[in-house]
Formats: sequence, structure tokens, C-alpha cells
Amino acid sequence: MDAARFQLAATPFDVATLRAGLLDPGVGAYASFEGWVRQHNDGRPVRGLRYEAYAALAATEGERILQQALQEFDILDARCTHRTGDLVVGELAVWVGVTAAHRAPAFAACRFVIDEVKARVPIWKHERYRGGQTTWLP
Amino acid sequence: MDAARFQLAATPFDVATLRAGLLDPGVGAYASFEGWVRQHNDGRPVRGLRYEAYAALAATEGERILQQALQEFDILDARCTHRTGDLVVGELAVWVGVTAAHRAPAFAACRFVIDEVKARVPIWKHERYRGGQTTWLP
Amino acid sequence: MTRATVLYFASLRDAAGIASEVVDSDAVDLAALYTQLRARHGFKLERDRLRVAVDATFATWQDKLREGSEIAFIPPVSGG
Amino acid sequence: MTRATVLYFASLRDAAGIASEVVDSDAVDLAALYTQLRARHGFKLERDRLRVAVDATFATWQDKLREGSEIAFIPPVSGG
Repeated sequence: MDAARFQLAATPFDVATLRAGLLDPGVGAYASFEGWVRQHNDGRPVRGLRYEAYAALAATEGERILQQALQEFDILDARCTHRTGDLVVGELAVWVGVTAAHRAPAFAACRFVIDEVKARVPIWKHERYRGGQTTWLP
Repeated sequence: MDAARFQLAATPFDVATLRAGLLDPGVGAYASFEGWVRQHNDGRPVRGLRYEAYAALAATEGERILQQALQEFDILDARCTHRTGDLVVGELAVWVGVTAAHRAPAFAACRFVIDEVKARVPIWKHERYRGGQTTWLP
Repeated sequence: MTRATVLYFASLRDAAGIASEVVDSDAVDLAALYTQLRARHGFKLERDRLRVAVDATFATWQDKLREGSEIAFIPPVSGG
Repeated sequence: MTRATVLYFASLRDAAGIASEVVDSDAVDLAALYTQLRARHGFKLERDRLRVAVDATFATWQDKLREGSEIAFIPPVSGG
């Protein structure tokens, strides 16, 4: 069996390697999305954050989303990796990569995957602010 | 002055380097698109292709598209690099990278840029097929 | 009484002060179990803001407690 | 007569057999210039499928020929 399409990464991960896993002579279009840690959220200065996951459920739910994308869009592959643990401003939090023959389904599926991951996968963001306060989002 | 946002590349170029040029602590969302050379086009087996550009006009028209994207969408930056010369199947033909605070405008602007580049920038694709035939597209 | 393991995440874990516990409960279903544990730990989250999972699969609040199962209450997620 | 440089790309270049040429023309505008050059080189592309550029800026077919300018006929593009 191939590596799972949805992965949690406890340490920084390399987008170039993930992208290389999607290379295929049938691909004409590669759409990707990355979430990076911003220095502000809702006007508050962010120092960093921690992502916590319910790993077993996140894996099955993430995989389900990618399988749905493969069924609903005319694409060749779809993958997603999400960080857990402590991140600082500027760090990569999540990557979605989708390949297709043509660009319209690649874009649509990429958007679908990140929207569904944010809505459904059991991962929680704990933000640390300058000044020392912290909060769970949302 | 910064490097131009729109670039032509006569040789293979590195996406990781271009992406790194967009790093900024205000970025929450990075959307990218890449066009790769497919082994088939309209059912014909492609051996490779050549992109030819009217470089001076391509540069100004490409830059105009990226400036339009910056005006029309709530994004932080938008860049595009397009290959010229001979490419084989699997090679990277074009890259678009867009950064924003949030994902909706990043996706929308990325789609806008690739659509406009394909429609307006004076670059022509010359395909070589197995069997030796060639043709200019479209 | 049914014995099950309960997992806590994010704000629920902070409120409970523990990441998991083994409970013996007479709750008729998962909804009733949350009501009991909410009272015990002082959770602020209303049940309708949560989802519930059993053995790492989403479940419904009307599902019965199963002996030896692993139950998780899922606060609103915020990945991505 | 006005002297200008004309650039050919893609299928126009293949048909002309040259990438550029210097022309002396009495064409009243760029549309008339294309008609003359189309007859000379046997271009198949109708004018309404092309755009025209002068000195690396898009122009209109009604623009006059300017002495010393660089004119390009732009076939349908296919980048990306």
C-alpha cells in the first residue's frame, strides 16, 4: 500500500518532496495550497501556536476527504499534510496538493480539500500572543 | 527595484526558490498553480514541446496581469514564471504563486492569473508528437 | 455500569486537567455520558457544539456506551 | 513610404520563413499592412484572429505605420 494521502507531521515537512510524489506524465495541472502561521490573527499579535490532533480520527477523516475529492472531481491525485506541535510565525501549517489533466478541477478540488479539512478534521489550534496570553480557537 | 513579478525562464527553474521569495509574516495563505507537460494532448501522444515568446511584450503583459491581480483581490503578492524553449513530458511549464492573509482571495487571484496568462501573454506552444509530426497550438 | 475510556482534547482537556480517564457510567447513551462528565469537570461547551467519536470513528449522541470502548468529545476544530 | 520592422512568431514565422523583416510600405494603417504581408507570405490566419503590437505594446489595427517602429502580428496565444 502507498503512503496515506493524508498525513500528520510532528516536525517541519518538505513541500518539494510531497510535490515530487505527485509527478506523473498524465498531469497537466498541479494546484497547491499552504497555510502559514501569520503574525496577527483577528488583530492580536501572534507569537506562535500549537496544533493538537486526535491522530487516529484525524487520519481516517482526512483520508475520507481526499477520497471524496478523488470521486467528486476529475483529478488524478490529492494529498494533504498537516503539522502538529509547536509552530512559530512563518512556519508551514498545512499543505494540500492536487493533480489533474486540466486546471479547473485541480483548483476546485484543492479548495474543497482545505475547506473540508478545516471544517471536519479533529485538529485544534492553540495560539500564543505577545504578552503571554493563550487561547484555543475558535 | 525588486525582480519583476512576471518572468520568462529559458531554462528549468526552481519553484522552492520562487516560493521563498513570497515568505512574509503577514501571509496566512499561499495558493500556487503549476502547468506540467502532459504525455497526451487531445488524444495525441506528446513527445515534448517548445514554448516561444515575444519576450518584450510578454514581460509587460505578464506584469500587467499581476498588477491587476494585486488591485482586484485582497492579496499580498502575486508572481508568475513561464518557461520558454524545449521541454519534455513532465517538465514544469508555468508557475503562479499568490500570497494573502486568507485563502479565498489567494485561490481566486491564482486562478485569475493563470487564466489571463493563458489568454493574453504572447507565448506559443509548439508540440512534437510521437511519429515526428509537430504543430502550433491552438 | 459500563466501563469506557474518555479522551479530552483542546479546551475540554484544559478544563478537565487530564487527557483521558477511565469512567464507569450508567449513562444510557453518549449524550447522557457527556452530561455527567460536563457536571463533573465543569465543561463550558454545550453538547450541540461538539461531535462525538467512538473508537476513532464519528458516532451519534444516541449511541449506547459500549464496554471497553474509547470515547472522544470533539470540540469545534480549528486546523488549517 | 514608411519603413518599419515586422516580427513574425509561431505559425506566421513558419509561413514567412523568417523571424523578422524590414518593410517599406504605403499601407495607411496596420490592418492594410497585414493585408499586404499576408498576400506576400500566404498567411492563412485571418486578421480578426490576430492582435497587433507596436514597439512591444498592444496597438489597434487602425493605428498608422510609424517610421522606424517595430510591428508584431500576434497569433492566438497558447502559453500555460
